[in-house]
Amino acid sequence: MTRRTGRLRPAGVLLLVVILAAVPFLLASYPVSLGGRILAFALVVVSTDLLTGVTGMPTLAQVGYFGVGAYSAGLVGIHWTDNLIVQLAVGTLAAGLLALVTGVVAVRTAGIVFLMVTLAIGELIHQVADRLDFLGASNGLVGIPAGTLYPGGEPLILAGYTYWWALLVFLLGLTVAYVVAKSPLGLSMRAVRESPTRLRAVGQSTYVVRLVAFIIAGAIAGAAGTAWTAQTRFVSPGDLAFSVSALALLSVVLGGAGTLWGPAIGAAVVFLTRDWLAANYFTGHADLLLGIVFVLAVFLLPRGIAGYQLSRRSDPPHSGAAA
Amino acid sequence: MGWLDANLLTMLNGLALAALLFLIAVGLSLVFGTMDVLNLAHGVVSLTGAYIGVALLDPATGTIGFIVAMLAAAAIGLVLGAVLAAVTSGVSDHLRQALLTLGIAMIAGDVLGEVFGSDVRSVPPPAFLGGSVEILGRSYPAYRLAVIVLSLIIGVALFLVLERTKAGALVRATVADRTMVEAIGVRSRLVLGGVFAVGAALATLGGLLAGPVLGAQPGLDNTVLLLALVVVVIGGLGSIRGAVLGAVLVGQVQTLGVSLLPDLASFLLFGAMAVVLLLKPAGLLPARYGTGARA
Amino acid sequence: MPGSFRRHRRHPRHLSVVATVAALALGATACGGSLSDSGSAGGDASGDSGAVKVGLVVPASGVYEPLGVDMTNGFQLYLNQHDNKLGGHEVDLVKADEGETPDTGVPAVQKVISQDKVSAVVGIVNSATALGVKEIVTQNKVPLIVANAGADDLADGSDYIWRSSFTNGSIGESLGKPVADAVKGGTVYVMAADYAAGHEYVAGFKKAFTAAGGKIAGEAYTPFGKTADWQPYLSKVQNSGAKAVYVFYAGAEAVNFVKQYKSFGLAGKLPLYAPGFLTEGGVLKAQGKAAKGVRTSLHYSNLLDTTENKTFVGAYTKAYDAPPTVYAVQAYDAAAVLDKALADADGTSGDAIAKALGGIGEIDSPRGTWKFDADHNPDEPYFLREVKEVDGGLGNVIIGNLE
Amino acid sequence: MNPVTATDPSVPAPAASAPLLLEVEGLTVRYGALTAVDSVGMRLAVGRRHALIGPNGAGKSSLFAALAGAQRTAGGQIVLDGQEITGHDEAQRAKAGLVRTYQHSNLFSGLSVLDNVRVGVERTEGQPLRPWPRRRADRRIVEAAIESIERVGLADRLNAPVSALSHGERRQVEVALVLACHPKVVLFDEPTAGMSAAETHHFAALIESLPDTMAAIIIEHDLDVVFRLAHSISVLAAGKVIASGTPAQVRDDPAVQEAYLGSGRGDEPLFEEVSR
Repeated sequence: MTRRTGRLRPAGVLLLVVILAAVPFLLASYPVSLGGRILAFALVVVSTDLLTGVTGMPTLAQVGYFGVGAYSAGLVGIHWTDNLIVQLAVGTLAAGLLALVTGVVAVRTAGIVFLMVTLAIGELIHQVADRLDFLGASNGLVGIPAGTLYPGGEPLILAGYTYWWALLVFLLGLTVAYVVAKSPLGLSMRAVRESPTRLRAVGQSTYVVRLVAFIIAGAIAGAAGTAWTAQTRFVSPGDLAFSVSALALLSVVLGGAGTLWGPAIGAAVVFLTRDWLAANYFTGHADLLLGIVFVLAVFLLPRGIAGYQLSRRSDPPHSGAAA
Repeated sequence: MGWLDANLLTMLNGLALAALLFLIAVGLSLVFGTMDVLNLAHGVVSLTGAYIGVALLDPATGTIGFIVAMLAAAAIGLVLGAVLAAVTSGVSDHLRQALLTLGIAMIAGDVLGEVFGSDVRSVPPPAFLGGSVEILGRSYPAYRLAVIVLSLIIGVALFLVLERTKAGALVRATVADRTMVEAIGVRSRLVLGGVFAVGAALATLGGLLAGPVLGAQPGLDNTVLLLALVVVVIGGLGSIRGAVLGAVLVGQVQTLGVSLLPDLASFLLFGAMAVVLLLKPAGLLPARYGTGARA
Repeated sequence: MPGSFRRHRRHPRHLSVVATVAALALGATACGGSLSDSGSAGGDASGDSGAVKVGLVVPASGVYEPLGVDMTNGFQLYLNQHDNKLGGHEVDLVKADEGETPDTGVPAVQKVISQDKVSAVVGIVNSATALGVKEIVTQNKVPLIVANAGADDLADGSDYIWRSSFTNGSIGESLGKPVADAVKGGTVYVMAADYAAGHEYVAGFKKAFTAAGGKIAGEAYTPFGKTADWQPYLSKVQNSGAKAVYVFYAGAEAVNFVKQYKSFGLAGKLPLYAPGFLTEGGVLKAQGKAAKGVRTSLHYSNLLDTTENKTFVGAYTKAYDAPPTVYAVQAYDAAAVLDKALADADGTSGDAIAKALGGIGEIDSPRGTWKFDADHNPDEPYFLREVKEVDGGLGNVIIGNLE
Repeated sequence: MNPVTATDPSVPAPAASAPLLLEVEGLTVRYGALTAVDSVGMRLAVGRRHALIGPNGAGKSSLFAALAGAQRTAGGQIVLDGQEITGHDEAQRAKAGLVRTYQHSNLFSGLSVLDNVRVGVERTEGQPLRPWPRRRADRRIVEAAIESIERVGLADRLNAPVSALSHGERRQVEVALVLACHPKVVLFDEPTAGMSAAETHHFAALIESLPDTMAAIIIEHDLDVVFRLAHSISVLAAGKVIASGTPAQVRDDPAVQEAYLGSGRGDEPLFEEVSR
C-alpha cells in the first residue's frame, strides 16, 4: 500500500490546472459559478481530509471554520475593503485563530469522541451565526460588495472571474495541504493516525501534532470560506449547517481518505450530484441520488475514488484506554 | 411557590423526553458496543416507527389497536435491523460505515417522504391516554406519563435480559472486549446480529411512542439521530446505564435547562455535550473495558 | 469521450480528472463562456409574441416542501386557466428546487437565470434565500416575484424585487389592536421561533399592541427548528398571569405547539393569537381538534365568502383534490401579476417586465383586490380568522376584518 | 519470603567505573485495591542488560508501563542518567532517553519501514513539527534512518509497509526505531515472543550488538534468551521483587523456586534447562 500523498506527476498536475483554468472560456456562466462553488467546497473537503485521512482525526468542524472565513470576508468587504487578498488573509487568520482556541481542548480527545466534539464546535458556530445580528442572524449577511484584486481595480462580478479567484485560492490551499503532507509535520501527522501511543513512546507529544494539524486545517477551511463569499457575496447560517459538515466528511470517504486529491474529486461528485444532476433531472430528490452514490461507492469503490483504503484500524473510539 | 414546585413539572416532563430518548438511543449504543458499527441510519429507522403510527393509528384507536401498532413497529424494526446488520457486516471501517449508513438513511428518508408526503403528520395517542391529568394544579398529558412507565418497563426488561441471560452475558462480554469477537462461533455471532435487530426494534418502537409527542415529518430522522448520538456519547458508547443517564441528562437540558437559561437555549445541548466529553471523554458511565490491570 | 476513458484506464488519477471535466462540460448548455454578461440578462427571446421563460423556484425538498407543492399548484392553476399564456405569451415554465436554506436556494435561482435564461423568477419561501438572491436578480435585471418569503426589508422599491405575499411585520401588526382590545388591560405573553422572521412577527405585534395600550407579560424565543417540547415555556406562560398568548410558529413547530398548548391545559383558558401560518393548510389537518378556537390573522382564508374566492377554491379543489392555502393564492397572484405586466411590457425581457410591473395597478385576487405599495409589497387587507369545525373538518373561519 | 525492597537495592553494584543510567526506587502501581507493582527498586549501569522475569500477572508489564510513563504510579522515584523524570509524561521520558518497545509490536503499520524509522530520527535530529519540506535537512534524516535500518538488517525492505512484514521483521523495525530515538535505556517487552528459534537467535544477537553506551531492561519468558543476554536478573512475583542478582545467584535462590511453584506454574521446569 503506497501513500500517494504528495506524489502527483507534474504533467498530470499541469494538465489539470490548465483544464480547470480554461473552464470559464468553455462553459456558460451557471456551470462556471457552480464550478467555483465546487472549488470552495472542495478546499473545505481537502482540509477535512488533512485531519480525517492524513492525521486520523475524523472531524465535523471544518464547515464551521469555513463559515468563520466566509463571514470574516463578508464583514471585511462590507466594513473595510473590497480587496480580496485582504479578505483572504483575514478570513484565513480568523479561522486559524478560532481553530487554535477550540483545538486546544478539542484535540485532547480522539476517535468518535473527537468527532462528536467537532460536531459540537460546528453546531455552536452555526448557532452563533444564526443569532448574531451584525452577521445578519438567520437571514444571512447581505450587501457584500464585489471584490477587487488591487486597490481601485475592477470588481469581480462575472462568474468567470470569481471562478478564477476561487481556483487560485483552491490551488493555493491544496498546495499548502500537499506541502504540509510532505513535510516532517506531515510524517508526524500520519504517525499520529497510525499509532498515537507509539508516537508518544518515540518521544513526540501527539497533542502538539494534533493541535498544529487542527490549526492548519482550520485556516485552510477559512481560506475556502473567503473564496465562497467572493463568489456568492452572501453568507447564511445554512451554509454551515450540520448537513454540509456531514457532506464534507462523506466526500472525504467517497474520494479516498488520506489522498487529498481524491476527496477534492469526491466533493465535486457530491456537488454535481446535488446541484446539477438532481437539480436538472430529479428535482427534489437530491438526497435520494446522494444516498445511492454513497451506498454504491461503499460497495463498488471500497478504497474510495482515489483507490485507497483507510487503515482498518483507524483510531478506535476507546483509544483512551491503552491496552 | 418554591423553586422546586415551580420546576417540578418541567423536570417530570424532562423525564418523559428522556424516556423516549432512551428507547431510541439505547439500540444505537448497543449496536456500536457489540458490532462496532456506528449506525447513522438509526434516525430513519426511528422515523419509520413514527410513520407506522401515522398509518395504523387514529384518534379512536383503543388499547388493543395501540398494542398491535407497537408489535407491528417492533416487528418491522427487527427486520430493518437484520437487514442493516447484513448490509454493514462486511464494512469494518467507521468512516465507510458512516458513508454506507447515512447513504441508506438518505435513500430511506426520500422514500418515506414519497410514501407519506412531505406534510407534517400527527400521530394520535391511544384514546384512553388522550386526556390530561392534574399534577400540582396543572394539566399534564396522561400519554407522557404512560411513556415514562412503558420505557421503564422496557428498560428494566432489557437490563434483565442483559444481566441474567446467556445471550446477555455474551453481549456484555463483547462490549467489554471487542477482540473476543474473533474467537466466538457462528451461533454467538448470530446473537450479536440479533442485537442489531433488537436495537432497531427499540428505535422503531421509540419512534412510534414519540409520534404523539414529536409528530412525523421528513427531516425528523436527522434531529432524532443527532439527539440519540448526543445521548449515547454523553452516557458512554455501548453502555445501557450510560444511555439511561445520557437520556436523563439530555432530557433535563432540553426542558429544565431551557427553562432556567432561555437565552442560551440553542447552545445548551451541544455545549453540554462538549463539556461532558472534555471532562470525561469516555462518557459518564462508560461500558467497563479492560482497565489494563491484567496487562 | 469514451476514447479518453479507455486510454486512461490504467491511470485512475487521470480518469478522475477527465471525469470531472466531462461532468463540468455536460453542465454547459451554451458555449458562450462566462466572461461577459451579454448572455446573462434575462429574456433573450425578445419577440413580442414569442414565448416567455419563467422560473418557478420553490422548495421541492426539505421542511418547506409542502409550501412548494401548494405554490406550484397555484401558479400552474393560473396558467391552466389562461391557456398556458401570460400577457399573450406562451409560457415556458422552468422549475427549480429551492430546498430548505440559501445554500440550495441561491444556486437554484442562479441556475434558472444564467443557465435557463428566464425573464422572471417566481417563488422563494425562505427569507434568507430571498435576501441572498436580491443581488443576483438585480445584477441580471430579472424581476423576482416573491410569492412567500416575508422578511421586512426584502422589498424596498428596487425595480427587480416585487412581492405578492406579505411582510412579516405587518401581519404581526394587524393583530396588535384587536388583541389589546380583547384582553382589556390584561397582559399578553409573546413567543416565537428564534430566528429573523419570528422576531419580526413579534416586533410588528408589539409595536401595534403597545400603541393600543397593551402590556407584555413576558417573551420567549424558542430555538428554531430544534424545539419539540414547549412545556418549559408554557409553564412560564401560566406563571406570568397573562390573559392571552401571541405566538409565531409554522410547519412542524406549529403542529407540536398547538397540540401541546391543548394537552398542557392552556387551550380554552388563555386565548391564543398568531399569524395565520400557525393553522394554515396541512398544519391544521395535523393539529386536528387541538386547534379549535385559535385566532389568527392572515391575508387569506379559503373560507372567504366572495364569488372570486369560491370560483378559485372550486377550480383548485377540482384540480388538486385539496382546498387551496394562502401559499397557493400567493403564487396564483404572482402569475396574475406577471400576466398583467407581460401584457403591458415592451417585449419579454426581464427589464421590460420589471418596467411594466410598476404600472399594473390593482390585482383581482381570490383574497380580494390588492396592489403594490411604494416598496413593492402588497397593500392588502387582513382577516381575523378562528379555527372552527366546518362540514365535519376544521377551517379558518373569518370572524372579522383587520387593518 | 525475603523480598528485596527498595531500601535494599538488590542489583549487584556495577563496576565502580560504570556510571548509573537508571535508578528506580519504591515504584508502586495500584489498580483500585490491587497493588500490581509494589515498591520496586532497581539500578542499572551503562552497558548493562537487566532481565525481568516472573510468572504471568507478576506485574512486569505494569512495571514497564510505569517506567515508560504510560501508567500512573502511586509512588516511587525514577532517575534517568542523573535526571529526575518521575513527573515526566510518556513523551518526555522518551525524549529524556527512556524508550520502550511493546509486547505486541506497536508500529506505524500503514507506513513504510523507512517512514517508521524517520519518525524517530525526525524527533531526535530533525524538526517533527516543521510544516514544510526542506530538501537537505530531510535528506539527512532519511540517510540517518536508512543507517538505523541497515543496522538491524532490513535494508532491503526500506519501502515495504510495516503491515506487510513478518513478525520478526517488525521486531527489527522496532529496534531500528528505538535506536533512532537515541535512547539511554531501552525497555524491551518480550522481544522474542512468537519468534521462531532462528529469529530468536538472530534477534538476541541484535540486542547484544547494541552500543554499550546504553542499557536495557528486558522482560522475557524465554530463559535461554534471558541467560544469554542478561548481566543481571530480577524476579517479580505479585508485584514484588523477590530476588535479584546475577543469573547464577537468581537461579539458586530458594525464594524464586518457591514463588514459581506457588504460582501454579511449578509443573514448568523453569530452570532445568539452564542449570543442566
